[in-house]
Amino acid sequence: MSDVASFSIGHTRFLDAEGKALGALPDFARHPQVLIDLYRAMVLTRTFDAKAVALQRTGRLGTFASSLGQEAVSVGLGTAMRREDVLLPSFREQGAQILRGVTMTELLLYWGGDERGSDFAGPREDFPICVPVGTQAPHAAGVALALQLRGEARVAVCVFGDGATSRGDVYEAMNFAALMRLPAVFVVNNNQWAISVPRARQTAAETLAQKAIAAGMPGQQVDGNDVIAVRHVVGEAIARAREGAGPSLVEALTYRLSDHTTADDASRYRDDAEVSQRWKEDPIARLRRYLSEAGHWSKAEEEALIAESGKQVEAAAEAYLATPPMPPEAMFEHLYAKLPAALERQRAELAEGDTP
Amino acid sequence: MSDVASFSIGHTRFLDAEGKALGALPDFARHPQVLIDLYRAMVLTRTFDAKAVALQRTGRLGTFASSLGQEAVSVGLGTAMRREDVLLPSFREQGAQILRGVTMTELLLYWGGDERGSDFAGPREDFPICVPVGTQAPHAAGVALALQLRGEARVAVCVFGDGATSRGDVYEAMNFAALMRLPAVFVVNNNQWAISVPRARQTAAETLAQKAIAAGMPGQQVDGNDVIAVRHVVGEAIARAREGAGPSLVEALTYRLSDHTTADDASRYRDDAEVSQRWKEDPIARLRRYLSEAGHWSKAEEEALIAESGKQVEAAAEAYLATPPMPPEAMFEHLYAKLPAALERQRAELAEGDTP
Amino acid sequence: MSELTLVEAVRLALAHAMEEDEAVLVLGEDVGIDGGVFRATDGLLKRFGPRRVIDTPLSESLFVGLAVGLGAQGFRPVVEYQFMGFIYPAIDQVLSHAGRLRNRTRGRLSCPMVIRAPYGGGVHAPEHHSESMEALFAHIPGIRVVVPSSPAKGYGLLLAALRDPDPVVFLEPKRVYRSQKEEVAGDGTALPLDRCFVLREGRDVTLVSWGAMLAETLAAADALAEEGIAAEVIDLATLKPLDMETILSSVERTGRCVIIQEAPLSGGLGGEIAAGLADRGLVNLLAPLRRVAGYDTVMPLPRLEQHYMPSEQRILRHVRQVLSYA
Amino acid sequence: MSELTLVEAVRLALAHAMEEDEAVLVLGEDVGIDGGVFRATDGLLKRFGPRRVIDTPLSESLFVGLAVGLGAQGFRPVVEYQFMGFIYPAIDQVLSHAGRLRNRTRGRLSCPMVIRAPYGGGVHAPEHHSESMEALFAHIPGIRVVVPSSPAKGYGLLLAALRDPDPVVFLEPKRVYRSQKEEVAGDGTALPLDRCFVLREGRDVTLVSWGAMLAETLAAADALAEEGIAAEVIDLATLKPLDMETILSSVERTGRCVIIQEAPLSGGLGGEIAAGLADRGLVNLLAPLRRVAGYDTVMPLPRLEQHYMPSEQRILRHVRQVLSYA
Ligand SMILES: Cc1ncc(C[n+]2csc(CCOP(=O)(O)OP(=O)(O)O)c2C)c(N)n1
Ligand SMILES: Cc1ncc(C[n+]2csc(CCOP(=O)(O)OP(=O)(O)O)c2C)c(N)n1
Ligand SMILES: [Mg+2]
Ligand SMILES: [Mg+2]
Repeated sequence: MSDVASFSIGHTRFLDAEGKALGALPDFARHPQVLIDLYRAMVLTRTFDAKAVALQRTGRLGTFASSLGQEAVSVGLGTAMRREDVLLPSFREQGAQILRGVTMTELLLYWGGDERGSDFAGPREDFPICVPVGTQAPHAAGVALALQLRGEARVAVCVFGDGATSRGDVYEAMNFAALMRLPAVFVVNNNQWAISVPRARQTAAETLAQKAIAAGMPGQQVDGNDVIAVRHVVGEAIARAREGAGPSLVEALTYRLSDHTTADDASRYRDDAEVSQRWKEDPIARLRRYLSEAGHWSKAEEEALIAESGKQVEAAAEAYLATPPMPPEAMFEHLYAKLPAALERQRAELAEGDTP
Repeated sequence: MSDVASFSIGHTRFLDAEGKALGALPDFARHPQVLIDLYRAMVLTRTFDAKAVALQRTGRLGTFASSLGQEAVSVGLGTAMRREDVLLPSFREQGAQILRGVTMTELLLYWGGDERGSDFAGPREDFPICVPVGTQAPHAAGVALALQLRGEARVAVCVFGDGATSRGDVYEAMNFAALMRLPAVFVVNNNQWAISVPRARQTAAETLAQKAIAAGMPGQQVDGNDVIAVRHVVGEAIARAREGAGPSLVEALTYRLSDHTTADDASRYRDDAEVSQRWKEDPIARLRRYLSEAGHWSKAEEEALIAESGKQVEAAAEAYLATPPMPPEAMFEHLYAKLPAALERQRAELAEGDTP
Repeated sequence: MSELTLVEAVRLALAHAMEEDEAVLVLGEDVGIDGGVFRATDGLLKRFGPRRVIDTPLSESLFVGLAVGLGAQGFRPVVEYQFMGFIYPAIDQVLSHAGRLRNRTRGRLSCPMVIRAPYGGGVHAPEHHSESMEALFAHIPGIRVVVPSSPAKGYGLLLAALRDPDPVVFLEPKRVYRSQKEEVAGDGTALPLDRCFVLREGRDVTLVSWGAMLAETLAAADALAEEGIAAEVIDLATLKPLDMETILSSVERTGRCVIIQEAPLSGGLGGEIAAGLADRGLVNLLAPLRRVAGYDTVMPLPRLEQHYMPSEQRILRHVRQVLSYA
Repeated sequence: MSELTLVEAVRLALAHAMEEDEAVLVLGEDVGIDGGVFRATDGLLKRFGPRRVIDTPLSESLFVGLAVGLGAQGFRPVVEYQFMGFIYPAIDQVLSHAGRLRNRTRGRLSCPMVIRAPYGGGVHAPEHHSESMEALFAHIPGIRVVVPSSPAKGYGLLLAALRDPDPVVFLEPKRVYRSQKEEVAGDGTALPLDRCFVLREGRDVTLVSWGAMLAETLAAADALAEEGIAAEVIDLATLKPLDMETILSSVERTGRCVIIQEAPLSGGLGGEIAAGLADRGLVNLLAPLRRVAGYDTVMPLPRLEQHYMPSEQRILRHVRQVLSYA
């Protein structure tokens, strides 16, 4: 038997769990302000998540999916993207969405059960939150094909979880993207859990990055709690895609420190001990340690940031709570470009409302 | 960046295109009779295919998919299986089906448009021909799970084409099989074409065997025109699965010498030159050369075999042509275990037939 | 004998079937240690072990295919889809294989299975969690589609489905999961499939519905009763095959019928019922056949969903119109 | 101006749309050099090049998802499914995304697309190649479902679909592909969507059908004409949204209606039509509403398929019964 093909999967990390640099940092990380901005974005994301959970607990928001502990993934990829790139998120990329101009009020409207939350005033071409797991991957291939056909130097960035890698349509999308050398980057937020199903019960594959091998494209792992590594690795993948070198898959290794959503109770299926262990990997604490050690971040700055983030989030929440629902007829408004005559009777029926 | 996982894909072949042994043959191949039986099975398959095509051309059979040039794949895997194993074929494994006891008359009934062609008198647990590409892969995982749960030393063998490897459900089935270490073997009949789509346009993956890496199971290539190699490699994969070592994927490299089906005209999309080149790889000629060189096969035996195969096929065709269709009511007979009362009116309506 | 919610009744029926038949397996996402996102399989892993309660990867198009293979091998898989909104990738296997295997092999192979999924709106769930697409399944040959309307119905019908030799799509209205408690014998007695249940007799008008909408339908019947109008209320229970006989004989007496469904109006199951009445029961009709249904729109997110779903008031409005025909 | 078959008319419409609008792309299995298994895209690759005529891998659940992304970016993808029997994996994307994108983003994003698939029986095709499952799509909000019955209808309706800003599922009856030739102007004139066509006027009974079954329906109308019975024949053309007005006004005149569909009876589109008539048109009905349809069975393989499909004789039997009511 002779070997006809061989492959390997690499792993990248710059800061260890204590926030110590393991070697030279990528260029962008040499500028303290860049790192500080990454830090601020992660803190804002965590502050937003906490507020959203609080709103849900008090009956003022629907089910919500926090990204607690995974801020480095969404912030890292969010800053690696250019404004003109297109984001196709799952439902845990609020960090990236906020960076791209989706307002926190819009995010709250969405989770509060109002379609206007997906009518982003900012990134008009970004896709809305995608609840059916993995079904945004084919959209990303389609968007990337459109960008390629128009010869634009733009990239479609698609994010999904470890569980999503078991979906056939995610595989089909990656296979097609690689075949056509599309300008796309697929990022797996491997937070180790798909609700109650641990990573090890999702697939026998040693890594999720190797899912790329079946599609015939590069795949690699990155420490998803090291925002510098995420931004660097995803940034390189985006750059390759932008240059026409084709798509790739990045597996970001992180951990879901929260329940799956506010509707979930993780204590049913995992040990608190495991969770506390994982808190030691907290991406925010990690970068804060690095910045303080390097003298770029003070206690005062920290307190100011906490206060400022809180203010922003509160303002967004108030704007959300102050937004009245759409009129019922809105459900017919954007159903088709122009409402077919056949549906006028139904709209009239709706207008009659509950008059018996 | 450090490597965290690496993989390689092997390729196996024993006889070259001229029928020369490239080295020591596997044990089973030391017995001439075994090789002669393989040879006879391939010739019978080719004879059957030719007859089926002729019946279609003369309006006595529906669309038919010949396995011309791919006989070593189906015969190789068919002989590698045990009677108690379960075959889940695509629509080009007549070679394996015949070996397992599906009668040629049943195969003709199926392609002739009669459901009774899937009511195999022989291998009662084998799955019928599967037309929706790749959809039998999940069934194979289910059958293998059943065998595992009952603790039986049996294996589910699933066969599909190169095109099928682009189907998400095939990936999902392999991923699940590997996760559960199911007793299953997936065989890709890579005949280089999916109707008009060449292998290179199906995926950017260097090999189809590497699709296994995404699922976390072993994958390897075999020369699909070398029946000895196919039987050996698939046999080893089946043995591993039987011992509880889990599933694997075998990519058999062969070529579709015929049109896709009798409804296809391959001259629209591929050169005759390519096809004639590939005739030099003909698995039947290859084994015949080896056998004659070794003095195990004579011209007289060849002529006898041709005559005998022809007789068998003719007899099967006559039996098929002599089989009257089922009565129309048959469409209600096995719809449910017991026909629901609600459907009695429809059966009565059918009984009225065309009386205006 | 105790008061149970629908989700408890489902759990009880599953446990009973697994107890009485070794061949029954439960598969799905989070059905194991988590007990399912609605807790319908809570405790089953502990009681029957990981060989019979299997947490699957996130592969919806796979599950029904797995069940086809398991069923052909003599098992009775119960596949849980977490929400109906995620069952669609499985339609291919239901249509192309599960509903056909017995027929296409002339009975040589068959694949008993129960495909469970919570469905419907009214619980302020996220996007894609509240649709009612039962009609897609009710058009597929070779299967059964069953929808329970209460805890007792849920227990009896699910047991029947679990013992049925053919594939059954069993859709559980999540609005009913915990909204009402009912006496459930829990003694292993199944309810018959393939027939409707007359929940209330009445001579003036026939109200036909299924699943969660029976709450509003019965409330409307109560309101009518106070006005001296006796509405007969029929619970479809088995949507496919459809027991038209029960509906026909009711309308033969009442001469009027209003069908209530949560699903979008067009192409919904209400059309099939009305069509059956308009053919075989036309001579008895004293008034137009009216359907009160969800609109042909995308199911709105929670802020507007109550405007989408037929309300007691909307039902009453249409019943009154139907009664207004002399 | 020339006599064309339906498959030629489809090809002509595709070419015209690609000519007039750069944004139109064709994707699918074997649509390129092979020109599609029915040759509907024959010559398009040569004429418009591989950037606009794209052979896809064998990934049915992908195509509509791709089209959603392309559509959101301003393209107008035309996705060909080789046979309707292989379209089912795409229902998830049609239902969860294609039909919803515009509404869920309040018009910010939309995804015009045409999803083409040959469908129906009667051509002795292999297993899984002859089913008629149009009703599954006709129940999905936010999309259109269109079925041409002839070459001219095919050309005009497909052009309209290709210019429509919303997703259209365009199902082509393969029994009609080459069975008849018809004058097709081919001048880029589209036919209106969202309305039925009255193919023949008549005062005695209304026959409603769509797609391939119009052949048997018109043949039945001819036979009736010889007996002096004038049947009005309506071609649905657009199945969703459904133009009930045309059907209602016809039945208002005839008082009798027979609906003919090839699909299985239960849950088929005929039910929706009958239900609309039984509500808004009941007062005009002189006889029961009858549906002549395929049976609720698995579509038989070719040896029995002709017994499954409604024949002219079967249609006549039911029309006569409907006419027998005084
Ligand atoms: C297709 C589909 N199946 C099931 C669900 C229910 N569900 C929501 S999130 C989730 C787990 C997803 O896990 P993963 O992909 O790892 O993403 P994570 O939630 O961990 O970020 C499931 C099963 C869904 N939303 N979509
Ligand atoms: C799901 C599905 N899509 C499309 C088809 C139509 N079709 C039949 S065979 C075929 C090509 C299959 O190629 P491959 O998997 O390589 O198998 P081969 O025919 O070469 O043996 C296609 C597209 C089908 N039968 N099923
Ligand atoms: Mg996860
Ligand atoms: Mg092939």
